[in-house]
Amino acid sequence: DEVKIGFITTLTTGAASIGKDQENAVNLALEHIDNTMGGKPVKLIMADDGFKPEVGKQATDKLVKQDDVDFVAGYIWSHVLLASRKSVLDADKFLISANAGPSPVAGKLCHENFFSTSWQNDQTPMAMGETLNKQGVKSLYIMAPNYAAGKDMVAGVERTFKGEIVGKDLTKWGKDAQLDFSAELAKAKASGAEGIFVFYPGKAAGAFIKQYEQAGLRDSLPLYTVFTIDSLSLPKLKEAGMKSVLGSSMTQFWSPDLDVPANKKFVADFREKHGSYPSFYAAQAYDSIMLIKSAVDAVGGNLDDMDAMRAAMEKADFDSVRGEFSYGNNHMPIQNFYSRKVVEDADGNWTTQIDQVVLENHQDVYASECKL
Amino acid sequence: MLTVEGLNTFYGSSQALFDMQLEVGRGEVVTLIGRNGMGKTTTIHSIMGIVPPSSGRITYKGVELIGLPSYKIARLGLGLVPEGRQIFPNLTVNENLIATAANTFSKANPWTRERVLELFPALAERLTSMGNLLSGGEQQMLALGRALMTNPDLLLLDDATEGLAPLVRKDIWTSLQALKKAGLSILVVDKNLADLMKLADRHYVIEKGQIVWQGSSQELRDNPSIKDRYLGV
Amino acid sequence: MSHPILEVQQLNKSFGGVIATDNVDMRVTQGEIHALIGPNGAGKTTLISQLSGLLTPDSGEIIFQGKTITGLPAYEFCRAGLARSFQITSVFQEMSLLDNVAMAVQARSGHSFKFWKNAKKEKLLREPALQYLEQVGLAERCNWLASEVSHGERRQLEIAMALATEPQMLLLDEPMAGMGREESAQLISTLNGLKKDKTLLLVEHDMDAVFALADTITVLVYGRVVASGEPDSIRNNEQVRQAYLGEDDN
Amino acid sequence: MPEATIGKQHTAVKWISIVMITALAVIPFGLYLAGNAFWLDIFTRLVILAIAACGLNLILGLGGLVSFGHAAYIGLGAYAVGIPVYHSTYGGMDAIASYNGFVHLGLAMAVCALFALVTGIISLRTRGVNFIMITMAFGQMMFYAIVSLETYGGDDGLTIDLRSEFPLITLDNPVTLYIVCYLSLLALVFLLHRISHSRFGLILQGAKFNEERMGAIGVNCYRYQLTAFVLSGLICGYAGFLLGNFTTFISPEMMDWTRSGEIMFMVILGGAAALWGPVIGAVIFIVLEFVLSEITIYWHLYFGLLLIFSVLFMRGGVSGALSRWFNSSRSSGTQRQA
Amino acid sequence: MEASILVIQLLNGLQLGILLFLLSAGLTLTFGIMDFVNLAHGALYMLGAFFCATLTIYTGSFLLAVAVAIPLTALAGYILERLVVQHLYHRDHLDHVLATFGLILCIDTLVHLIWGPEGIAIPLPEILNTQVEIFPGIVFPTFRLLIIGMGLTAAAGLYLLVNHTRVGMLIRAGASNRRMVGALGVDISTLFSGVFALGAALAGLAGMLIAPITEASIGMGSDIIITTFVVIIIGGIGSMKGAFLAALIIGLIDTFGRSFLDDIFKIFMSGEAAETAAPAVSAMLIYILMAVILAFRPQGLFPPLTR
Ligand SMILES: Nc1ncnc2c1ncn2[C@@H]1O[C@H](COP(=O)(O)OP(=O)(O)OP(=O)(O)O)[C@@H](O)[C@H]1O
Ligand SMILES: Nc1ncnc2c1ncn2[C@@H]1O[C@H](COP(=O)(O)OP(=O)(O)OP(=O)(O)O)[C@@H](O)[C@H]1O
Ligand SMILES: [Mg+2]
Ligand SMILES: [Mg+2]
Repeated sequence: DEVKIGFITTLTTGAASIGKDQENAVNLALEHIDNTMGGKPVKLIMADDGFKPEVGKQATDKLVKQDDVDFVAGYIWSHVLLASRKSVLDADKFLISANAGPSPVAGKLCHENFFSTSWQNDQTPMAMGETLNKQGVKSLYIMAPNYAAGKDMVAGVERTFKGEIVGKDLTKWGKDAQLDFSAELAKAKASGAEGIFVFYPGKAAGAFIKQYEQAGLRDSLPLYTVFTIDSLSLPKLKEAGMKSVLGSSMTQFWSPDLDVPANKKFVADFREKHGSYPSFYAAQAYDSIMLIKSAVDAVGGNLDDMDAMRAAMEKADFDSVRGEFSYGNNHMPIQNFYSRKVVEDADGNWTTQIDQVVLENHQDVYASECKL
Repeated sequence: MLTVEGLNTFYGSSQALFDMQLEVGRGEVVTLIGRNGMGKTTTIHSIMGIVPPSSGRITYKGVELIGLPSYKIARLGLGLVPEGRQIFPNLTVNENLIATAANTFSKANPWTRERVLELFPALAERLTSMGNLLSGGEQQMLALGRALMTNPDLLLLDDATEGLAPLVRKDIWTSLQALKKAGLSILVVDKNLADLMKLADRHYVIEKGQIVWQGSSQELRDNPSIKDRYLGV
Repeated sequence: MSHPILEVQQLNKSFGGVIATDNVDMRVTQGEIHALIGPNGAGKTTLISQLSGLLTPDSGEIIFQGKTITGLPAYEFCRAGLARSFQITSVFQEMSLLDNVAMAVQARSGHSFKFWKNAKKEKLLREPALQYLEQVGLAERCNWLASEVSHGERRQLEIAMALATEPQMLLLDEPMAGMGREESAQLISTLNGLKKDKTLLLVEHDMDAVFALADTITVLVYGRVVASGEPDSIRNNEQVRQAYLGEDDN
Repeated sequence: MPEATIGKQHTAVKWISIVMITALAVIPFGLYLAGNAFWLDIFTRLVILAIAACGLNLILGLGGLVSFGHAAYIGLGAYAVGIPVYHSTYGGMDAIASYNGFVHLGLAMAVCALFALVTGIISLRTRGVNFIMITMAFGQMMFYAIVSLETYGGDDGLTIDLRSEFPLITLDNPVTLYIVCYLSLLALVFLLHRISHSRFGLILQGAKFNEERMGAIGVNCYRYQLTAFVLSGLICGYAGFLLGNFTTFISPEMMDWTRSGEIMFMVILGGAAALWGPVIGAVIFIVLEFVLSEITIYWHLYFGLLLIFSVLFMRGGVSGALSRWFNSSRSSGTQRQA
Repeated sequence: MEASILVIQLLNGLQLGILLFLLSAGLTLTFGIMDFVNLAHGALYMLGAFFCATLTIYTGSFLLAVAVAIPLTALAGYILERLVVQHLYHRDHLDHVLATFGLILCIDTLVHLIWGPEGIAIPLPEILNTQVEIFPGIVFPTFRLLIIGMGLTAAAGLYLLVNHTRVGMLIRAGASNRRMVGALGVDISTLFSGVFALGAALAGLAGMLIAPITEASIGMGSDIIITTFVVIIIGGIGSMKGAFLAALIIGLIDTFGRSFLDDIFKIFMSGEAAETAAPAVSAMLIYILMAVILAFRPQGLFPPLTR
């Protein structure tokens, strides 16, 4: 008799580095808890979504129907989460998002068995809007990929940023995504903005930063990002000598240098094991295991007692790497958001450092649409 | 020069050639005649290595041809004018002529583009046309010219006068006569018996994949029953 | 009782600099065999292609059975009763000989928006098809694939397909080319037999065949009609002898 | 002797049909009854994709028209379920808001027919690779058009909260759904069988082999090809309708060109020349994909190698190889007598 | 101000076009001329990028890396040709598609196994990592100028090779009738292997030039392959000139669409609507372009004189 956890992430395609980071974090978390929850051994089943909603859904179906897991966690991508959520929830299992936070699951599609250890998409860019206000930026150029999350990010910044938006480009995304931004950068430069805000996840990040550097915009057009520069991309950027990211600003709910005991242990052990800083994806994945453990511990391993487990999770009563936080009615975290800067650490590695808190105990705006 | 012995060739499981034999001597003009579908083209394709024979021997200047890829066979000095012209549609006339041109044996008076155009003045006016835009007859001339430009020792003509105007056909027989004088060997498949008899030294009559008769022009002329039985003349 | 079934007026066609059809006027009388000869590249195939709708003339008129059909798509020419064979064999290589001809029969028999009935078992298609194959001497081989028969046999198939569309007029582009002597002879007699109810326009370099068959001969040189008339007058026409036939015999 | 070949192909086809019909009926239910519910899902998906592949094969196999945009029809069919359901759940667009399956099906057919007609009229002007690419272009346009529909989730996709409702049957039951898909496939294959031997089918094949010749015997191929194109779009739209009801989640992703590619691969892998080819292809494709991906996350390597080997050593796809095998094992006997 | 951005966008469009041309040039050789539908062309582009990235990091010099990586990619192409492609020339296009799709899967996975999933960024030498002022007020990244230069050189070389050398004629001849070329004494299979390797080298070169701008990453080939096909279809299959012009047209239209479409749309619709419509349309732009061109010229813009 064991606690079965299915974890869906991306293990193939170019996005597999994210999946790998999450997998490492999950394994570290299991190691930290001696692979037991509520006195029972944990059985972890990792599954690949291939970066495609249909594949993700099929993998989820298999976890639910064939492997009969108790919890399904993971999900990097919004569309994979949205495609799979019904399968999990209809089967009366817990679903824990370790990254994706599209607005429907926080609002009208919220569900009692759904929890998030990450954030709602809009929150991070809203924090960025505040950061820009605090830094006195008056005019801004915006670039993001033209898809749901990209538009969410843009909407988030626009919601809080008080200055003028002098230009905006939504670039092609998907299979034949645009990775050459020369035309947009030329426009941005000509626009005379005081800063540029971008959201480019995955491999587009490296591409953007390089072209930003090659276009020589570091001094004239300071860079503000969300979900673009992280511990996965920084080592590569360093290798390629992209010095222009040093000093650029971003926002996040967490940072490797966050001064919380659980985080210190997580980051130190992760670095020791894998030689690099964990990414925020890893942090969220680590927390998702801890959240599950808090629930299973609370019922002493009696996995049939869904209500008690749910109640336990709603308390968010575990040592999160982000420190104290609580759950809103929609089971999305209410937490702090920080502004961070890219710096070089003592050993010469590039990492991020917390600047200040920009949003305190922030709750997403969709919570009110949730009927829970 | 060319000896074919005991050749058997199949298309899938159906046999097209049965124990085929023939010989072409140096400087000789030999014909292969027979009705439609009797295996003339198959014989020529077997020699050129285009259709692999299943058994038999083909030797050319002492070299065994069976098993060699066709480009190696061609380089030994065999020049093919294929049935149905098969010129390169996406090359101009000029390119069709020079693309595969060669003079492997460094002949003294090699065929050049100029000589070919002299033989077929009609082509000279079409040098920059794409091959597939030529008229049927022009294509046929081009196919002949193309083969000559590889400067072969043995020319294989498979219905090379198909679709040519009488006048041009006559010119071709004349120039073949000249080529023969110059020492070229020729194996020719054609239906114009009268012309063939003037040009050729020996004839092979093929029926259902087998040689059923062979002999000189005179013997053929004297043997109306052969003509009647196998050639429908 | 002879009136023209096909009339060509002032037809012109050029490709870039090449004038392939140069102001051609021609009349083909109902029921005759009309031969079209001329040196290679004279524009015979080009003319046939215009008469069968595969090429559109630059200017001029094609009048068939009193109707102007210039500019219509190829299939309309065929529907009007003009069928052609191709100089460079054009058949359905992947189909059996019988299916090839049956296809032509089917095309003749009206529209084919029939989705259910098995056409390969339709007697209405099979039987006539077999007959046409017999006519050209291919009946024995009716189940062979077109790609598996010899070049000459494919030429015969070409004719059978043209016949199967039951045209009033047949345009034959070098039907004898590639055929053996016996086959040619057989074709000559077939064509002679058709003469009763079909009009034929025949392009051919085989002068034996031309003089054996033709009622009228038109000679084309460089796209232009240089002579037209009875076989004998053509045979003796000095210009034709020089440009085409060659000086001496036939 | 070629006469005999045709006869033998018939036996091969017959055997393959029988094997396929029974396998598709027995295996999933067997596994389902053995408590392996997930395999029923796999087979449902497989049968739906087989329907789409058969639809594509109507123009690809018979007509030689390789469409690279057929995923668009699957997507349209699925959205024809998703959008009415969305509106009847959340309001708006009263004209189409409905849970009724007939409305969904009708909408799917109408939209697919229209899209096929409009794009077919233009695409059929081209041939060969240009046809492949222009159909793909139209598919991609539809893809980006759906992506930009934010109401329906954009690229995040749309959850279908309730399946199409029909009198008497409920698609919510996975077994019922499978039976519906299975019977649809059988009916479709039979229909295609008839079409391929009909006059219409012969014309399509003639146009594939030699279009110029068709014109010269008096056939206007364009009309027939356009009809086939629309029919094929309808079949894929129907597959989309089923797929929407099966996955209950739809996204533009399912209309992407790679999806069109996958359907095409199923057809080629199974063999475009044979009636059951696309079905065999779909079975192999889906089952291999599932089994291999269970074994290793690097399954693409083995999958790729299998594809390459199948092309190199099995001409005409699996069905081609099978019927050749049938032929040779039969004809070695007859050869001796001859 | 307005004029200078126009000039810069022109240069950007030109550079994108040239890069597309390098990719499509290789494809024109293998697909347009040899008539082999090579979906794996993109995989060779990716291999080029990865070879170059590794070598740059290993040798410390980008240019040296390119010099070594080009023959290396050609070799990879040659091996593929010998192992797989060679056996498929006489098959129909669908077989090509399926087999080369298999190749893509294999190569992508092998790259994943060898280099890991995250991709590699290529550092550029200082001189290339700068900007030049071409005209007063018009500053352009040096490296992108280099791309334009390389592309034009390759274009000229290829044009000469294909249209004015015997090798070019033989490739074209071999594509239309392999058997006949063989029967006329030319070793066509060696020739084709060589051409395939050349096509691979060109694809690889494109990958090496793009990698410092984006990065070497898995799947970069499949992302670009469709655009590449669009280029050669618009240009007219088999025409080097067509590929070149179509690449430039697409590069320019794409760049200008991205830069100015929203402003144009704002003239006749609300700002809000323009903001959603412009990116959607600019994403579809090349497909719309292709559909329109094919609707009016089914053979593409500059089809070679025969089909
Ligand atoms: N590709 C093929 N597949 C199967 N059978 C073939 C093939 N090519 C030729 N044949 C058969 O082989 C026999 C000989 O054909 P071949 O082409 O050699 O005849 P031929 O003497 O050249 O006739 P023709 O004068 O008509 O050109 C014929 O019966 C033909 O049906
Ligand atoms: N599509 C085309 N483009 C350019 N030139 C062409 C085209 N078609 C034919 N020609 C040229 O037009 C002329 C007439 O060609 P056509 O095929 O009509 O000749 P023909 O009289 O049938 O000759 P043959 O007896 O050799 O078959 C030729 O010189 C040919 O090169
Ligand atoms: Mg022959
Ligand atoms: Mg002609």
